[in-house]
Amino acid sequence: MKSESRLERILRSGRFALTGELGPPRGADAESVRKKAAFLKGMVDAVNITDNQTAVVRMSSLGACLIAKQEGLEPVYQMVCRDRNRIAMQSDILGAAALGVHTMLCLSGDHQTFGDHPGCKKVFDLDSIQLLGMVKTMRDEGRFQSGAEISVPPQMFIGAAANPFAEPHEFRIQRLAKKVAAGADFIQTQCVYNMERFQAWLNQARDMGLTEKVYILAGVTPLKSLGMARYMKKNVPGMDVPQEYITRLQGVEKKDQAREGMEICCEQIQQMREMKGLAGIHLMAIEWEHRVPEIVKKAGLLPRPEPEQE
Amino acid sequence: MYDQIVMAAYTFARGPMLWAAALILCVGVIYRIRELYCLTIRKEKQSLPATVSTTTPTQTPEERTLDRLARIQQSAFAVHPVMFFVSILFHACLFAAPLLALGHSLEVYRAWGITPPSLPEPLIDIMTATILVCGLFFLMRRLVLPRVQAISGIADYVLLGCVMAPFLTGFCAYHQWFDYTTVITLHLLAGNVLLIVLPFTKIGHMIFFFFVRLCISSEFGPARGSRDWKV
Amino acid sequence: MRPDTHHTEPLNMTSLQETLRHHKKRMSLNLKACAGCSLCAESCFLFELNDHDPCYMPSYKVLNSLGRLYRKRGRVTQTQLHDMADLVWHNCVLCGRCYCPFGINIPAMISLARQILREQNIAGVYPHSLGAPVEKEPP
Amino acid sequence: MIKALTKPLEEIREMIAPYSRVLTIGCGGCVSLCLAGGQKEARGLNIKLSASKAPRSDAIFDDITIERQCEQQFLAALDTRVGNYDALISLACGAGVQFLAERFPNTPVFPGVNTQFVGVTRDIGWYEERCKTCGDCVLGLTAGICPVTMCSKSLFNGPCGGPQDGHCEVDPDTPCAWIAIFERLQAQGRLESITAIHPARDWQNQIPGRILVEEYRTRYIEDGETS
Repeated sequence: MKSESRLERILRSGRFALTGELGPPRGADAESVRKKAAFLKGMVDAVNITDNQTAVVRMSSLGACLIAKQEGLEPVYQMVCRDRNRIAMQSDILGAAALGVHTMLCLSGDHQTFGDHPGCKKVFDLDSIQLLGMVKTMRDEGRFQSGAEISVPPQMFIGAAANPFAEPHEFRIQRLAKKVAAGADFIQTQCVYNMERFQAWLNQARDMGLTEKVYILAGVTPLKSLGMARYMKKNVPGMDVPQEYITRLQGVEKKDQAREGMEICCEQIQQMREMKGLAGIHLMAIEWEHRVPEIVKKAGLLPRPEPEQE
Repeated sequence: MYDQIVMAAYTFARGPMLWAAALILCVGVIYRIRELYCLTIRKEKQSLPATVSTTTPTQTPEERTLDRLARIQQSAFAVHPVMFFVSILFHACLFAAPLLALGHSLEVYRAWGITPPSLPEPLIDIMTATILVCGLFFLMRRLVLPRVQAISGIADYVLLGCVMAPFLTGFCAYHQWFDYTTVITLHLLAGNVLLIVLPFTKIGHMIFFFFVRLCISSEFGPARGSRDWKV
Repeated sequence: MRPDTHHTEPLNMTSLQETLRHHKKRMSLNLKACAGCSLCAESCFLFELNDHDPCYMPSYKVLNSLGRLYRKRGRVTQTQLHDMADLVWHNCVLCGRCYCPFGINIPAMISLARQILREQNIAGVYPHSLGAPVEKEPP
Repeated sequence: MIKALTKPLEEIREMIAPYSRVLTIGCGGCVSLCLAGGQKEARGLNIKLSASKAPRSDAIFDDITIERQCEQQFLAALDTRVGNYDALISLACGAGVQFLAERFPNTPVFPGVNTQFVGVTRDIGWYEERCKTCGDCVLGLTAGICPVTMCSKSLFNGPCGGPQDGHCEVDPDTPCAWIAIFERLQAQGRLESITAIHPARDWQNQIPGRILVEEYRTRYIEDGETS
C-alpha cells in the first residue's frame, strides 16, 4: 500500500470501484457541501472535490475535502497547475496529507479565460505530468523538488485524468503512458459516450501493458436532457456523443428525457463492467448529486464495500 | 542633297518607323504590364476570419480621423507640394497633348479615315508650353538640388531630353520656327524614339506608378495584392 | 569609421556574377522603376537625422550599391565593394520604412546588396562592436 | 523581433497633460519594422497631438527618430536637444524607454507604445508572437514549435484534453501547438522526443537578466574577481 487511501484499498482488492464528484460552492457555505455529501455517502467509494473548476472561484478543494471527510466520505483532492507554483503545490500536498486526505488527482486545469477572472495571471509552473512526478517523488523518495528531504513524506494515492477522445487521437495513448510513467496510480477518464472508441482505446492501453500498471476508471456523466447532449457534442472539446443517444433522447417526451438519460447511463455502466482491464467508474453527475443514489442503485453497483469490511 | 536626306528621313519616320514604333510600344507596354501582373498577384493567399482575436485595440472615431490627418500631412502631397503639383500638371499634359493635338488627329484621319477628338490648337500650344516649363523645372531640380543631383547620371539627362524633344520640336513646328520640314522631321523622329524607349527605360515609370497603386499592398496604399515584386 | 575591414582578398568574380545573374530580373525591374524623383528621402529617418545628407537617401543607397553592381555586371573593385558595404550597413538600419512612389522594395534591394557583399566576405562591421564608441554629432 | 502597438492617443494625452514642450522620440529598430514607433509614427503622433484638442493650447510638439534607443551611443544624438523640452515620449520598446529615461534622469519620459511580444512578420501589418524569452530553449525537442509561447497553458508534456478541430480550446483561431508539434515530429519520424517525460524546468526569471559575453568579461569584471 502506498497510502492510507480507501480508494487504493478497494482498487487493490480487485473490486470494481466507483467514484463520484462534488463541486464546492461559491461561498463559505459548509452546509451546501454537507448537503451534497449526504447524497453521495454510502453510494461511492471516493469523491473528487474539484479545484476551482472551469476557472471559476469556489471554496478551496482542500477545504471542501475536509468537510466531506467529516461527513464520512473519502475525498479525492483535485489540484490544478493553473493557480499554484511548485512551492504552493508542495505545501498544500503536505497540508492535505497531514489532515488525512490521502488521494489526489493531478490536472492541468481549465484555462483562466474560461472562468470569472479571465485577466488573471496564469501560473502553469508545472504541467500535470510534472505535477504527478513531483507528488510521486515526495511520496516515494521523501524529497521536495529542490531535492531537500521531507521530514514526514505525504502518503498519497495519485490520480491523473485522461481523455481518450481528444486530438491527436494517435498520441492519446502515449500521453496515458507518460502519465503512468510519471507516477499515476489511477486514471479517471473524460466522460465516455462513444463506447466503441473507448473500448478501442482501452484495448490499446491493455496491449501496451498499461492496465497492469494503473487502475483505469471510466468517466460517466448522465445526460440530463437532449439540450445537454447536443451541447456536449457540439461545444465540449473531445466529447464524442453518438447520434444513437441523441436519437433516443429525441424519441421521448421532454419530461422523460432525464429518465432516459439515466437509463443510457446505467446501460453504459453495465457494458463497462464487462470490459477487461477497467478498474471502475468515475460518475460525474454535474449538479445532479441528488440523483446519484438512484443511478447507482439502478446500475446495480450497490452495495458499496463498507469501510469496516476492508 | 540636304533636302533629299530630310525628305527620306521624313518619309521613313512617318511610314515604317512610325509603324515599328507603335508596334514596339504596344508590345512593350503589354509585356511590362503582364510582367508586373505576374509578379504582383498573390500566389498563396493568407487570410484570417473577421472575428479573429488580436491584441490590437479598436480605434475611436477621433483616432481614426486624426490618423487620416497624420497620413495626409505626411504624404508626398503635403511634404513636396510644388513637386507634387508640377508632376501632376506635367504628366497630365504629357498624356493629353499628343493624343488630342489637331495635327495628330488629322494624321490618323489620313491613315484610317476616322477622326479622333482633338482640342483647339491654342490650348494644345499652352499645354506644350507647360510641358516645356515643367521639363525645365525638372532639369533645374536635377542640376541644383543636392538630393536629386546625388542620384542623377548622364542617362537621366538623356532621357529627360528624349521626353522633351518631341514637344520642343512640335512647339517649334506649330509656331513655324526654323525650317519647317527639318523641324517636323525631327519631331517625327523624336516622337518615334520616345515611343520606342518608353517601355524599356525608366520613362516606363508611368506603368509602375499605376500598378503600384493597384497591385502592391504596402503601408502606403490600399491595394490588396502582393507586398513586393516577387521575382 | 571602419577600421579593419579592408581585407585584400581577391574578389570571387564567378560567384558574384552568378548571384547577379540569379537576381537579374528582380534587380532590373526594381532599378528601372526608379525615376530618380528623390521623394523617398524624407521617409528615411537617417536622412532627417543627418541634416538631409543625400547619401542617406534610400534611392542613393540602392543605386550606389546594388545599382552599381548591376550596371557594371559585377566588375567592381574591392575598394568599391567596401564603399558599398558602408552604404548598406552604416547608412541603413533596414528598418524597412522607406517610401517609393513606384513601389520599389528598397529594403529588399538593400538586403540583396548585403547578401552579395557577404558572399564576398565583406560584412558590415558596426563601429561600436569593436569597442570604439561613436558619438554622433547632434544634428 | 520585438513587436509593439501604439498606445491609445487618449492615454498619451493624459500622460503629457502637464507639459508644454514635448519631444517624441522614434526608434529605428524593432518598433519601426512593426509600424509602431518609427519616424512616421513619431511624426504622426506629433500631428495628432497638435491637431487634437491638446491639453494646453501653447504646447509645442517635436519629433526625432534615432537608430535605436537600446544603445547609449545612439541616445547621445539627443544630448543637446533634450534640454529644450520638459517631457519626452519614447516610441521604443520597454527596454528603450528605460534606457532613455536612464540617460536623461531629470526629464520625465513617457512610453508611447505598448510592447507586445517577440514575434514574426507574417505579412506587412500582421505580426505573431513566437517567443517568451524564457531563457532555456526546448525548440529542438518540440519540432521548432514553442510550447511555452504557442500553448495557452505552456505545457511541456502536452497536449491537454482540450483541442478541438486542431485548435486551442482557449481560442478557435489559434492552432493547438501540441497537435502541430506531434504532427511535425511524426512526419520527421522522431516522436520519441515527446514520448519521453519533460521534467519540470528552472524558470530563469529570478533576477533581471544580464549577459557578459565571454570575450568581454575581463573588460567589465573588476580586478581580482575574474573567474
